Amino acid sequence: MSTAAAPNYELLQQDGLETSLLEVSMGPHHPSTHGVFRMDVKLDGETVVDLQPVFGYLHRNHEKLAENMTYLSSMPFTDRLDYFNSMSNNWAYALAAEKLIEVEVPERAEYLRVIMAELTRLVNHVSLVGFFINDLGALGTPLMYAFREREKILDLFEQASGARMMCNYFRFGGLRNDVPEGWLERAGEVVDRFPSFLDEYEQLLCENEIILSRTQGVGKLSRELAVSAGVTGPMLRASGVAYDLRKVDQYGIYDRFKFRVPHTDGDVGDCYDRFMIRMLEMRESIEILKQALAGIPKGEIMGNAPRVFKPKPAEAYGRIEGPKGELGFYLIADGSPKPYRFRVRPPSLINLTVLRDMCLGGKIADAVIILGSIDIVLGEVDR
Amino acid sequence: MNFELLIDILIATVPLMLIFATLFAFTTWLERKALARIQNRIGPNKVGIPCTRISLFGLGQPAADGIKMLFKEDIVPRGADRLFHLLAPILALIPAMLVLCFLPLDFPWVNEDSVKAYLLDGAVIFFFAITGLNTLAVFMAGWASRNKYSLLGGMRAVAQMVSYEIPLVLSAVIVVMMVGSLNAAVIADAQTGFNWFVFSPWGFAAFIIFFIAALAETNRSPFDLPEAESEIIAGYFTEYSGFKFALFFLGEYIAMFAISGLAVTLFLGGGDGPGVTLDQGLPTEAFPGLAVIWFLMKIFALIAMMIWLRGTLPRLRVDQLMGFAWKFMLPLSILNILVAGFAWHAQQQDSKTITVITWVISLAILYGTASGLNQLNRASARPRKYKYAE
Amino acid sequence: MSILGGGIFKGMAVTLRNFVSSYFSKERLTTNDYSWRPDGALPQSIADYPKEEGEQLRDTTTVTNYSRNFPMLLHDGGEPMDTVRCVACQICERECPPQCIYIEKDYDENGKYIKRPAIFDIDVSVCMSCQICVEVCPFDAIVMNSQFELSTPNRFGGLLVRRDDLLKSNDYYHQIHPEEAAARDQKMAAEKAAKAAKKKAAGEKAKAAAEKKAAEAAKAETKEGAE
Amino acid sequence: MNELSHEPVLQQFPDAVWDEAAGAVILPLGQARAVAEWLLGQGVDYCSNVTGVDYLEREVKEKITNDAGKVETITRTEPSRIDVVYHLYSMQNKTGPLVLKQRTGRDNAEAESLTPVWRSCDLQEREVYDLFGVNFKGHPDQRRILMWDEFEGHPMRRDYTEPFDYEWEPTPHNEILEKHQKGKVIV
Repeated sequence: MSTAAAPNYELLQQDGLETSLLEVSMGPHHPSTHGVFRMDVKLDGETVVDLQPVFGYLHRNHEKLAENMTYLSSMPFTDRLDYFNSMSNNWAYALAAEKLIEVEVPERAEYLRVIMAELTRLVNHVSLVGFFINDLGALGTPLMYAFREREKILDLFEQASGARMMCNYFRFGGLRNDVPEGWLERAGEVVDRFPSFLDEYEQLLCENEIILSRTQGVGKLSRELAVSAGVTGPMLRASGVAYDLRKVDQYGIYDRFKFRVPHTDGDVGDCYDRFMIRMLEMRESIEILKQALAGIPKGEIMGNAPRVFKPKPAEAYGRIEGPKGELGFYLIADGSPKPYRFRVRPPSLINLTVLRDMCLGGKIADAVIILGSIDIVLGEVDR
Repeated sequence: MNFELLIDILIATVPLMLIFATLFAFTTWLERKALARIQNRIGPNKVGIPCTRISLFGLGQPAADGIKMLFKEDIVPRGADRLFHLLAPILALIPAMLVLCFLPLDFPWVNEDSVKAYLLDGAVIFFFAITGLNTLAVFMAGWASRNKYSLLGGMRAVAQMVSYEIPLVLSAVIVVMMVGSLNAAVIADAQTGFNWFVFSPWGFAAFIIFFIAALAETNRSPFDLPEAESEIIAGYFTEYSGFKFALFFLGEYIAMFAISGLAVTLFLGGGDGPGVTLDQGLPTEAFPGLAVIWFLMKIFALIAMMIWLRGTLPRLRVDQLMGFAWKFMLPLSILNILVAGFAWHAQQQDSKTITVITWVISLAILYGTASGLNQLNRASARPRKYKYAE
Repeated sequence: MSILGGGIFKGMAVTLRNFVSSYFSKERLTTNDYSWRPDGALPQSIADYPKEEGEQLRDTTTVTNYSRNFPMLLHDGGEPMDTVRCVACQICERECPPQCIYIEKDYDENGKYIKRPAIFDIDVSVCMSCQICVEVCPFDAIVMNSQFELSTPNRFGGLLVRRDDLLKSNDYYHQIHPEEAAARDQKMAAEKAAKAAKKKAAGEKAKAAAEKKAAEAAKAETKEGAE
Repeated sequence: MNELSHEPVLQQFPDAVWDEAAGAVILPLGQARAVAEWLLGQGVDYCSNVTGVDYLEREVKEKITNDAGKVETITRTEPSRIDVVYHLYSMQNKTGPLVLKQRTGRDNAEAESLTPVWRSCDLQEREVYDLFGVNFKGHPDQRRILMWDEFEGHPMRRDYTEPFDYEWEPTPHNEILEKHQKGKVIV
């Protein structure tokens, strides 16, 4: 690995006492690696002196699979990348493919896309915070509260798309079906109730002395390293760069909504910042949702895109601000109904680039919460 | 062989073991239920009386768990030290069971003049000495399992338990100073009539320190580092399964009862409560066994507190845990001994004004020192402000 | 300066509030709101799922209008294979993302293709309930069933659902997904009408052409005759 | 978002070629690192996506207008190649994307690593090495990332065929393995 230099720990020999570093392989079966991720950790007592992430336990070569099937058939597989955020994965793929076939997305579908994506962001952030506090050792109380709220949103997804997690809801040029009657009102209720839950959550977590001292100053990530390492999403904003694709690219209809992007000064960029930025982002998502639910028009939800199509030879790179960071899809069409090249730019994997730099010198418990604060899903890391 | 003595001992100890084993089962149910409600779940609610549909709020759950544990395969890793792997859970249970004898529980069925362990002059010291053995069991388990996570857990446990033993003992010293005896029964009797030691600034501070140290001694959250699930899987009992695991579990809960029992004896007035009156310098119950009931209820109050904390707090980090013991608890408990000494002498004056002044001053000193130490140790930890970009 | 341990006390207040109000307020419990379900409540049979078994759970319990679990083949009533809508065009076989559909066309004894599948198997263990087959089917022949009791003790072959088990009547479809089925019927009727109109138009056109031709022929005849 | 123009790159590096169809700058051999460092100096600080594309040798039919002004269809053979594609953005200027391609042959595929310029290429270049078999010169830690170390071949290449049963292996536990060899356990 490149920049961060490991301290030179040789076999220590003092007065005939022979000690060596403890090598622990954390994972692939470990309660807090968020899946089948493995970290080869070298410990000096409790201090991490070296850490190597090991990937590939969930590798199924999604990209190769997608090259052997039509454009539409890949859509359900994108659900399985980051299985917490199937809706935004769908959107990123649809965005890239729509660049190839150039179809117009109807107004109502655009609004529903925003609503779904922001609900997904709520689902992701709320459960991430729950998992993060769980990694801190809180026996799942915040996680259970988070899952209670997540459940309400998953119910909404189920009513709209028929599935709770593998939604498979977006189509090129629109959405698969319109939301059922009364769905928007129910979504409004969920959104209205969400802030009171967030208040309670903040009261529970944000001033807790143990959480403060566990997370502050742990896993610092400088602005320069974050930018260079291509870290995106809340993690980048916690390191002090206000770079949000919803503002920068303004894909979909994000230019119509008024919302703010929380970020730090970039002087610390530790686990606490990453945790708090997500808490604040949820509030902004609620603002977007309120505006979108108020402004949604009636009408068609599907453009006139064909189900099966052969785009002209071209290349397209579509990216969205997923809850975990920039999720990009790079498609190369060669005139056949199947993509010639199908590439996913996984935010989880690329955010892991800096894992080692952040963990070195910390304790083993720090490594666990740093991994938690990066927010990875192994379906996306290994694809 | 002295059969009468043997029978006396059996009468005194067997009910103790039975009662606390039952209470253990009940506590596991209580903990699961309470944690579930804290987390907005329902908790165990299916198992009740076998072969019927009566579920009794899931009260059958501990029995079902016990049966499951008994029938599970006992797995010993190939590289493990089989003997010590077996001995560790037993050693974890025995001291915890043993110290129950030193709780001043006046069971109505025990003879007035038979053997009573808690009447030993030095019961409190004996208590601390024997609970110290628990450390050995935990490290034995961690070492014998031949698992790196177990070893880490064992190492953490040794460091933690040895460190927290000091504030634990030092806070108990105050009570011993006040009473002038190490006899558990004498300490309990001295508090009859709501003269509990917790009702004074120094006593309260000592109680808080004692309670926090007790949490660490019994590996309860937020000090459950030796078994930190998210970091080192299950710590020292990673490699334990089946009945050995159940023994560890039992030992841990019995230790909880024991240490809560000691806290009740030292600070919360033992068996004192409404219905227990002072008669010619000796506590008298309204009906036999009332003191025992009060005692157990106080234990349960402390256990409920532990469950509540467990449902709320995340865990400390290893260096913070040690820092908390040595940089916060230890200075505070030493200062508390001084404060208590001065206050005791001041109270000998038997003047209301002086007592009030002593209380205020000692409260101020203790709270000020605690805040100052807190500021010193974690000066930078505070909520932050964030910016927004349009 | 804040109170010593104030954050911890705040957190404990929150958990205490949750503890107490979980007994009184249904809001707080994890799953409570089923008003969106078609029947407005969670059926007891689902709540006690592994305990209570029942036929009505196996088949008609729908979770939402769009719930999808496993495909089924539609027929229009009567003898299934006579009215099956599937013509074995194999589009779904090609489009199926996990490739779990196997179709063979049916031929009569003369080797002539009759428009129905001879084999139509779907592998439950591979199917991922994505509904792509439903969307690409031009004949509205395959739709999603909400049956979820698909597990079987038979590892080999038991998970391969055969054609005859997949066949379900349109009435059943109406029962489980009323709105969707109605919409689909409407769409089919419209298509049929459009087709009929087109056919009629084509027929009329052909007729007109034929008449014209005949007239021309007659004209030519008369011409010839005249010469 | 403003476009990030490719013109300055072409001006600065005359050997670079602009591929209109793909919308990418094809970098001359051996200059990728220099271009990247120059771009970093220009404020292109964020490399979003790195990937490989494998093109087999294929025949391309093209319609061209010949000298006589007639449209003529000719067939030419396009040589096989692997492209390593970089999608670049600028976080400070909020511009992008700029697509760079390094072109290399399929045999002994080799490209210059841009990891020293942008850390984000680290894991992604490892992935390209793993799945496409492109050797990155100057990569600090080039190992397989998704496949296991003993794996042979590069699965994302278009002519890769899966071996018959590469996943089969006897269970490593000695006793079971011995029994297996004696034919007592059916694995």
